[in-house]
Amino acid sequence: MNAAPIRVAVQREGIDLAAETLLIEATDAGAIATFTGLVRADDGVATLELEHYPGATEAALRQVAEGAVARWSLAAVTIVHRVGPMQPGERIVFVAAAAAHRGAALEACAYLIDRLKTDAPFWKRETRGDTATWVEPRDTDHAAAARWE
Amino acid sequence: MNAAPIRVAVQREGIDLAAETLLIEATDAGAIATFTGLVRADDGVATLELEHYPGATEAALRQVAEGAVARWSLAAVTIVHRVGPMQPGERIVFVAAAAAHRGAALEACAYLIDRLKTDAPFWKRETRGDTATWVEPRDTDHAAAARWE
Amino acid sequence: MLYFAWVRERMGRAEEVIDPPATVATVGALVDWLAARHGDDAAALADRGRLRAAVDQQFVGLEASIAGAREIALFPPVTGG
Amino acid sequence: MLYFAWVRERMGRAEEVIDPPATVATVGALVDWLAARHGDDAAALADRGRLRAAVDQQFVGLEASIAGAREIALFPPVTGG
Repeated sequence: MNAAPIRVAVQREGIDLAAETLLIEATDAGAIATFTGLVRADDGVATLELEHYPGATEAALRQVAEGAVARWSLAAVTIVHRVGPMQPGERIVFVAAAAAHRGAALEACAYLIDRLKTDAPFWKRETRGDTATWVEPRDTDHAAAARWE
Repeated sequence: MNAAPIRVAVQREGIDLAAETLLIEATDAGAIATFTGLVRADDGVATLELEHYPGATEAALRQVAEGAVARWSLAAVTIVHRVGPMQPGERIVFVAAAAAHRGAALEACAYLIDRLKTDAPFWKRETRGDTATWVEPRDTDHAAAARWE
Repeated sequence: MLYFAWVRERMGRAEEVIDPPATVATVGALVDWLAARHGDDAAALADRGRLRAAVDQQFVGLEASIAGAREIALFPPVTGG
Repeated sequence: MLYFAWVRERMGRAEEVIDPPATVATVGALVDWLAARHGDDAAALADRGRLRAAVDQQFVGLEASIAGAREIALFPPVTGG
């Protein structure tokens, strides 16, 4: 069960959903659940910049993926997170879980994104006009992560 | 809230994930959850054939999508279901929910696929060697659908 | 009438036009009437517990009325997705 | 030492090599020692409630030991995804 292939990537380039989909569909699972986070433009954000802790980030994402593989019977797990400057509409994060049955895929997908929000060393800075602001963590993220404990 | 665009399709041709992704990402939501069902090869199935009830199927899928839009604050909902003969590895169904926040997108996505399994007039016939068998419904599908009631 | 999946296969046809007497008021009564026409149809429709129905494309139980219905479908429990 | 996000900005540097005395045994004591070196650093590190730390890339609390640590990072609460 722990042999499920895990793919973790932290990258400056855009997330290639077609390529990620091909990889996760190649596992012969019957059910694939995915989550994609996009930069929202709705509150005047012109640029979002993501800083991270190289090395520690990849280890944290791998730990999140391994947590999912330990809890559910999964065929594959993917976590791809972008860093650097991004524009509204661009993909920040893509997670996917493949399984024989849809329950495991759907739950694991929710677990991956919930844990990632609190467990991985990323920091967001939003630029609106001339003002750059570091994004504060949200209590709801910690509540969402805690429900898996 | 009920203005969220709903896309429902029942088609014989393969499901174009790239095109579907473009459509759902064009809604400016921050969060997109998807589920893809694939034909599994694991128990010797050579061909899967999906029969449906034209007209009634599209109406049932639309009702499922509207059920999601009524329960969560969504930016868009997509349900694409394939019919006709399919090979292992091919996509049978793709559902997606777009929302401002990930909780709504993830829950709505699970709702869409759970309801679709019991509420839409599709029938699966599996061919193994020379033997074709109509697939029996699973109790777990009804349990999964019932949790949304 | 429309038939789907193994109901269609066992009936040997996907559709037919029928004209039941006015005394046939429900889906269940219609199934009885269809089955009484021919031994093959009786065998095809014997497993009532696994028959589902729609009247004018709305899913209904066997007790539902068919008064004024224009399209009635019989089929097995659905297995989509 | 590594600094990230607004800790990095306020410290005015992303990294530095330090050599604290052996009496500095925990992350919290290290933050005190860093802050005592310079008024600007004291201001940068003043908001202890919003400081998080990692020792050799493992997330830890301010009470954690730094004995034998080769890489210590200070940063705000994370906001990824």
